[in-house]
Amino acid sequence: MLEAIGLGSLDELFQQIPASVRLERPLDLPEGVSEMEIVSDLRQLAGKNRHADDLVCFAGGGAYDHFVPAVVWALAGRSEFYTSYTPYQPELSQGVLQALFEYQSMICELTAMEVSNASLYDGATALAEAVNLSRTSPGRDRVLVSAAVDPRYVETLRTYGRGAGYEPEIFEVVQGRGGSPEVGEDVACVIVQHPNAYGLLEPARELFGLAHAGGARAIQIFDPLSLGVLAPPGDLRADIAVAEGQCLGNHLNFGGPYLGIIATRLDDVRGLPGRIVGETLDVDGQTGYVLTLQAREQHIRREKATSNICTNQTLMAIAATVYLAWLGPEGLAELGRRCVSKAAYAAERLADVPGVEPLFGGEPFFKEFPLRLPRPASEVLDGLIERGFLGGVPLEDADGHALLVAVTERRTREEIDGLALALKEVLA
Amino acid sequence: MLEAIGLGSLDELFQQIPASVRLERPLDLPEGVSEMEIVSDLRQLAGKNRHADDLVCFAGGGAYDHFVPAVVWALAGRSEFYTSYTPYQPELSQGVLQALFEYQSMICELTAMEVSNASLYDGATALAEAVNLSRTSPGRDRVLVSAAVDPRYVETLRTYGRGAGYEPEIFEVVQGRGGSPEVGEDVACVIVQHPNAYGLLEPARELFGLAHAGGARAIQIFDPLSLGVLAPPGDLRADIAVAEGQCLGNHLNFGGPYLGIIATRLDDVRGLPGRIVGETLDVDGQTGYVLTLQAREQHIRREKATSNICTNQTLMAIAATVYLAWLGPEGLAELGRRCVSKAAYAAERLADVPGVEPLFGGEPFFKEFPLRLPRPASEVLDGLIERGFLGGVPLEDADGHALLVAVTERRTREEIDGLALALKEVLA
Amino acid sequence: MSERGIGAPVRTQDPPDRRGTIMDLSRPGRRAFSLPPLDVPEAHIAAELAREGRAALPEIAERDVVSHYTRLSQRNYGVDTGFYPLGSCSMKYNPKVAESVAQIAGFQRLHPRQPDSISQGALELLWRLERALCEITGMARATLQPPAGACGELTGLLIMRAFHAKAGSQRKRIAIPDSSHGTNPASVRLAGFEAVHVPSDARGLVDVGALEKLIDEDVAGLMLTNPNTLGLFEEEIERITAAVHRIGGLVYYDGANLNAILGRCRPGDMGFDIVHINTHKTFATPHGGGGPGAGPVGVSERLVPFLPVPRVERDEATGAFRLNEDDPDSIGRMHGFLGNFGVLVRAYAYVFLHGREGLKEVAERSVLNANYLASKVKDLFPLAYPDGRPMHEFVATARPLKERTGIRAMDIAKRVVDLGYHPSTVYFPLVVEEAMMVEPTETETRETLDAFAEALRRAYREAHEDPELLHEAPVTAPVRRLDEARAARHLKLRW
Amino acid sequence: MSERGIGAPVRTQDPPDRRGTIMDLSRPGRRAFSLPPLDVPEAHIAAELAREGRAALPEIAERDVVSHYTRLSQRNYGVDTGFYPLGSCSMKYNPKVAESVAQIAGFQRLHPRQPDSISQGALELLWRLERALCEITGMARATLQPPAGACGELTGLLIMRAFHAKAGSQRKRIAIPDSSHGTNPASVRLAGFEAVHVPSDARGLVDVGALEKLIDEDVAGLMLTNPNTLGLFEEEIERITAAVHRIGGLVYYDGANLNAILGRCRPGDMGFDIVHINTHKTFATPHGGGGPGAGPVGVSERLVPFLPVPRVERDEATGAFRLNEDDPDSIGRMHGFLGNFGVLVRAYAYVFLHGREGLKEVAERSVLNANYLASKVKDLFPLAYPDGRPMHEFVATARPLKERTGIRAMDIAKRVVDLGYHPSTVYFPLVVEEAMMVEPTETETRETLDAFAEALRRAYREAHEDPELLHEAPVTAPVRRLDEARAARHLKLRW
Ligand SMILES: Cc1ncc(COP(=O)(O)O)c(C=O)c1O
Ligand SMILES: Cc1ncc(COP(=O)(O)O)c(C=O)c1O
Repeated sequence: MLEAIGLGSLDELFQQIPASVRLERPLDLPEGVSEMEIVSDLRQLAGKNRHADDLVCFAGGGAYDHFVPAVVWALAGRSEFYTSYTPYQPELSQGVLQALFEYQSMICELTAMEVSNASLYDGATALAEAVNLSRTSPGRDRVLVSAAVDPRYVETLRTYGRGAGYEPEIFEVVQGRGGSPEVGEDVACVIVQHPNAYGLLEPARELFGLAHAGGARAIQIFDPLSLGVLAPPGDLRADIAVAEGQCLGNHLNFGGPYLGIIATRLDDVRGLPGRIVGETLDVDGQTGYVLTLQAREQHIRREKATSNICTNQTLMAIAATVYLAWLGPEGLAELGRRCVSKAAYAAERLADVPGVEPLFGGEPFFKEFPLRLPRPASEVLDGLIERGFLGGVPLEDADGHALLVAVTERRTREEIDGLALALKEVLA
Repeated sequence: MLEAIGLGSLDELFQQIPASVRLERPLDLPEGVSEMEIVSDLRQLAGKNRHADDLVCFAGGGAYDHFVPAVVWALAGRSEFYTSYTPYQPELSQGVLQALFEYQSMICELTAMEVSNASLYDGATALAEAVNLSRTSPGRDRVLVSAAVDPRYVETLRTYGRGAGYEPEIFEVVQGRGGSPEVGEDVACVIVQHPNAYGLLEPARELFGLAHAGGARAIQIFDPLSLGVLAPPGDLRADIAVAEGQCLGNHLNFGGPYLGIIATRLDDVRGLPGRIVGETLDVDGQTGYVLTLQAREQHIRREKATSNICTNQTLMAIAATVYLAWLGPEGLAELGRRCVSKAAYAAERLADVPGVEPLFGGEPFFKEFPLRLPRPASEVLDGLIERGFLGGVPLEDADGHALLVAVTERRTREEIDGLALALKEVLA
Repeated sequence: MSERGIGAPVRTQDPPDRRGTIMDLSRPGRRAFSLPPLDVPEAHIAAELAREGRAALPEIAERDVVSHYTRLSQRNYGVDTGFYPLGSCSMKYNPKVAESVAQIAGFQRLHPRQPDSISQGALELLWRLERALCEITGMARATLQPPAGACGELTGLLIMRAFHAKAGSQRKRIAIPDSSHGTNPASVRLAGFEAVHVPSDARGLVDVGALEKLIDEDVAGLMLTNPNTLGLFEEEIERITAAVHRIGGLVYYDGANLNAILGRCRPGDMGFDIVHINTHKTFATPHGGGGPGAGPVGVSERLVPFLPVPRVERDEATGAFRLNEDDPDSIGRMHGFLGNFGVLVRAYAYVFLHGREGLKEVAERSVLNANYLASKVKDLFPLAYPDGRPMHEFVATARPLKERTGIRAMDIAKRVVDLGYHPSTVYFPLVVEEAMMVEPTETETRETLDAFAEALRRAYREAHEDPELLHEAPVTAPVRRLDEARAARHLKLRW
Repeated sequence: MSERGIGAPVRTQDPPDRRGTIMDLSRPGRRAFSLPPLDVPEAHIAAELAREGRAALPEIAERDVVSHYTRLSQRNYGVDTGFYPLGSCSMKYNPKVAESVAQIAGFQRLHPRQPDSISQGALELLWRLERALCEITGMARATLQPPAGACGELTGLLIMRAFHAKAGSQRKRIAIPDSSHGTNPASVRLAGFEAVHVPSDARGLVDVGALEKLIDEDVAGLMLTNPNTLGLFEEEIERITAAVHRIGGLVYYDGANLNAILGRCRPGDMGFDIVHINTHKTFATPHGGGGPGAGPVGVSERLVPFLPVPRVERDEATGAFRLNEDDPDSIGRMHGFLGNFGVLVRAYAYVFLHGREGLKEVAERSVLNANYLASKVKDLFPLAYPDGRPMHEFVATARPLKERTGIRAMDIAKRVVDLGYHPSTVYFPLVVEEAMMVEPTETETRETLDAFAEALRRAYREAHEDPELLHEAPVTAPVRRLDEARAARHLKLRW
């Protein structure tokens, strides 16, 4: 092939690179290896981890051990989906496009919101995008955040805010929830997580009422799998709803790839970040799908785009679509009831352990709840790991003597009883 | 739907079943379970097994821990392949048909034989079919089998022989190989395994020469992955070549599904059992593939068919095809050399262990070799398992004090040294 | 746009760089494989044993291996693509969870010759599955070794042979209905018997009178499916089995049609002595493009000693499982190892997912679907035996259509391809002219049945109005009608 | 048969029972999900918090879920289907082994908030990958947190901002070339800067003179890809980076085109201070239909303190790894957890599979392929900047063709679909009229390049001889040309 283009050596192909910047030595990397070797290298690394198949997982705090049915990755894992690019050539991308259209539709159904995009990176960055979407009226710049919002989300907001020009302001909560944000004319949005970072249910209607009374947008961070039993963001009158969609058929994956969900009102569609799929017709009048409203996006609008996002989390959105099709309305409701019942049972059993008590009072929760421990949570967790349990995630409250315990539909009574027993042993 | 067919109840659909044979009680089975439960049930069962990811596997004796590259099941596992039926409607089955055509072609290349079918159940049953194929001349009925043929194959032959009307006759070997079968006019075939059940290389040309001199067919049981380095059955002048194709990209699977390979001379094609794919043209003159020579098969020829086989091991043949495409000619040769070198090294290291010696003399072998142990092999194996090694398979020779050790390309020097050390400890 | 056809990927050529067989893509020096560096001294095979030259396998990079077989797969229709009503095949949906559990390392990576002590989970699985299959079929014990139904038949027939031999008799013949599946007579021959053909009566059932006359003490047994190959339940089954027992014979149940009666009745209760099961039909293990399957064989108490070895046994005292490698009366080994274990894992998953009620619903739904679909097409394609109520499948005939228009069942099948579906079985059973044997299975929706019925009806109309459409069909498949005669005449079985 | 087109599955309708969205298949009462029996007392949500009514998700059996999405997948073209020469996207083959290792439970089932002590393997993987990426790019440390390139850009720009702030300066502007990718200016805005556009010269390279004039001490830095968006190497790169450094600015390397220079030269050695990498381009992690990706960002020594937290740190004494959750100068967190870990596992597999020589060969082969393909088509589709030697991709133009025939780059692209291929990027970069940006990647064979060149040449000929073919195209895809204007006018964004 070199000959065919009239060259004598590969080096000639790289002649434009000035000698002064050429790398004249091999990269300081190991030599390439065979497939067999890379597999055993990675098996070895994986073997140094404990994981949710080998420990009973009560950890949550933004990522949950919900069941992933086999259909999800049997389908989302088909190579026509996962080896394709962003559907810029719609005629060859109807599979991805239609799946995303279905995703958008299901997110709307789930949230009772009017419009969804086709995914963002994850829950935390989706929140940052929601804030940008809310900060469009001049003079309305401030961002109020409940103290019961996941600290990781707040930290992410703080980072993004440095560029966007805001500093998230925290408003206090009482016994882990509620609070009374003062929503003045300079406030762009009020952010509430419901269920919140303690797992507790918020008086979301009231908080959103305060936001609206002050003319600000209400942003809710929701848990998609709570929406079989909890009133959805649309019914609570949230203006923008964002979520971490990992729970919808995506694996724990040590934190990613996850799925950023954002949904809002139709009024705001032109402010939405990221890709949106729309239905249309082909020249024969047959239904088809395309990326639409691209004038919002960076590749058309450049510095005026609503966001810089380009590559998103399409495959996770497809997985979520398959998962929701598998779950259906009854499944969603039943799964929600399971979480509620199992978490309630676990809270009771764990609070029976001597020295353990609820972090706050008897606030309602969904699938996760906070406990106060007589010893630092991180120590206790180590003891639980020795006994085969990933017992929760530590909270910074109560000087680190607090533990957040998540109970999904996967956890059995036996496992919950086992955790209570192990906790008793560890604390004995 | 019942209404649409004018029925009032499901029971009416089953009215033809005489009351006297109706099952009037529920089946004595557990109630159905959810996907979550079946997964944890099966995980639990699987957890009671040790396996070749968790022990270093030197077991062979007909099933081998060769490396299965990721491409194999990424492709053979595509649902269009695995959820389809036998390609009776060729227009909708070109994928399976062409893959099988490629399989047949590759088996011919591998073995230097002229024709291959599209798979049989496994190596042992392929041998039984080969014997049937050889027993077509009236008066030539006897079946001579080397004593160094895998006992499982011989047992299978014995079973099939009860129906077909022969009793396999074993001819003795000397120091684990060779022998001198007396091939009279009543002998249909002489069966030699090369490499044999001890892993040793046979004087196959000579043995087949004896068969041919007596007018019998020479049947070779071969190891597909030996054929990068060993002369292929066709070159050795075998008339029928059969093999266990598990090693070609199929998992160990506790013994199945595996792949029965059979290849022979074109002369014998009408006697071949099972499906055969042929190339042809469609009405537009475009190349396509169909099942051909179906007049040999049970669904056309019924009691006159060459075999009763219907469902075969197509998917395993597709996996083997992908594997061989991945391996290529260089890979086949290199992999063979690896086996030879690693097995030679292992034989040396293990024979150095005090009390251990080669079962026979210095006979050449491919990837497997037999050792004589100072203690019963099954005891020794248990000790090795405790140390993380599946050390081989026991042989009945030497009063059960013999061990067959297989060394594939996957085994590292470190693992081999580790086995030698463990063996030393166990025997100490 | 004119509607050429619907559903199937339309016939089209691959671009030049993706055309042909994998060998056509081969170029010297390319490769996909990789191996670690050799870490031991190099050893060699003696020259006289060594291969000369090399095997001409394709030389090709991984990227092209993947693209080639991905494209091939797309030229194939599977259950996951859509409706697949092949009669006698029970092409139901294969649950994905069964695929995923079969891939657990603790099953997939087990060596068949590893000691029983470290295979307890696998042996327990086989034990439990055996118990469940025995309960479902009404048998005492079972072997899970046969890798497919045909091998199960041979196993059963060899058991018959051993049973009679043990009793000192050398019976030579096996009775089979004229509508039986080809594997039945073929297995009969392989087992060293001769087949005696039992005629059907006008209702499509075994002519019991004829049977009673036909069989004598040289008959080792009878093979039967029930519902039979016409999808009809043998109502006189007890008379049939009694007749065979009366002459000292055994009755074999070909389980291909077991789907229809799960939890409703059991071969054992009908008097059958031996039963094979096609897990790749009844228990939804995928067909794999033609295999692998599994053909477990259950037997009644008196035949247990003859079952193949190895058998899984449970020590009642310790609860431990072990493989019993020999038993004096056993017919011996039917497979190199334990049969298609990986398939049996899937069957286990299916059986226990469904459980007692679920399996019964499978039967009910499959029979309902077949009857519903039959009701929607039988005015045009009459049932071969209109008096009987079909069970899980029905056999219709295109004979009247052919007589009127010349359009054959095969043409209908090919047109159905263009209309978006896999056609039914055609020309089986051989006793029915222009047979169309339709088995919708329980996993299909009413919408699918309606749409398929409409496809058949449309093809029927077109046979009258635009027969060219049917003669030309398929035009939307990857290839058009293939010349099978040419394939047999100009044998090209390899590149 | 007339050759309508080759390669792509031909446009066809699904049969009625498989048509429409998943919601069209919904029927009351159907379900796929299953749950174990409830084994604890039932608890409830207080009524005032509870959902009224239910979410109208589809009700559908698993069998139909599977068939629906299987069919959808078949309406999609991926790298596994064939050639996918989208410029700027590096649509190379994604090794299957990387997929399989990412599915090991010890990676896939790790909870992001589990203690470091039980995540040592995962942290070590991230650490090793970080070291490797730093070596490849010539950077000191890197964050693996950004989930895609655009987020990497924002990360880099926020680091610039923090760097200047730390030095007490509030620079407001970022220089970017006019040919830059849309994410660059968008990120500039999100980071609170204004974009200053740097013109290209006649050779398609940065006009260095203009740049030098344009930038002053209000400019925080410059963003650049090299090879640039036109596929050309910025030969004066050292002058460029020096100029920016001279005014106290930082230089950002957009790594979308890193593929071209792997092992041949390094952004760090050219004077870049910050580099992002698109693992889903250069390191073959699959694009997933648009994501997920990963956009690690490397920085030079002086910028290390500003990198996001958490960072993986290694205790030199014990060799243990831990997450450092805060650092006073850090810009903070860019992602809820550690970024797209599962993607990074794949990138790790790719980098270490290839190793030092392999990565260099990737660059060489990708540049060779692009040059070879360019040489085969540039007589018909001239290079936008014919004087430069393209690297891993080239930008050609259909302008002459359009002037002569009215056929546009878009028409060529659609005709290429009918000829069996995914077309190249068109209309990017915006600075080139009728741009066709072709990136063949290193994993494609000469046969593919030849065949694709021939497809372009054929389309060119047809533009003259049979332009209808191009206007009508595609006719073999699942749909024909779609009305994008209508989609935007009659917004239908959900069912
Ligand atoms: C009635 C009947 N019997 C036996 C068989 C043979 O079963 P297998 O294909 O599993 O060998 C079949 C398979 O099609 C069948 O339909
Ligand atoms: C030149 C260039 N820069 C940046 C990006 C953005 O990267 P990502 O899509 O990963 O966010 C792209 C992606 O297309 C690109 O081509």
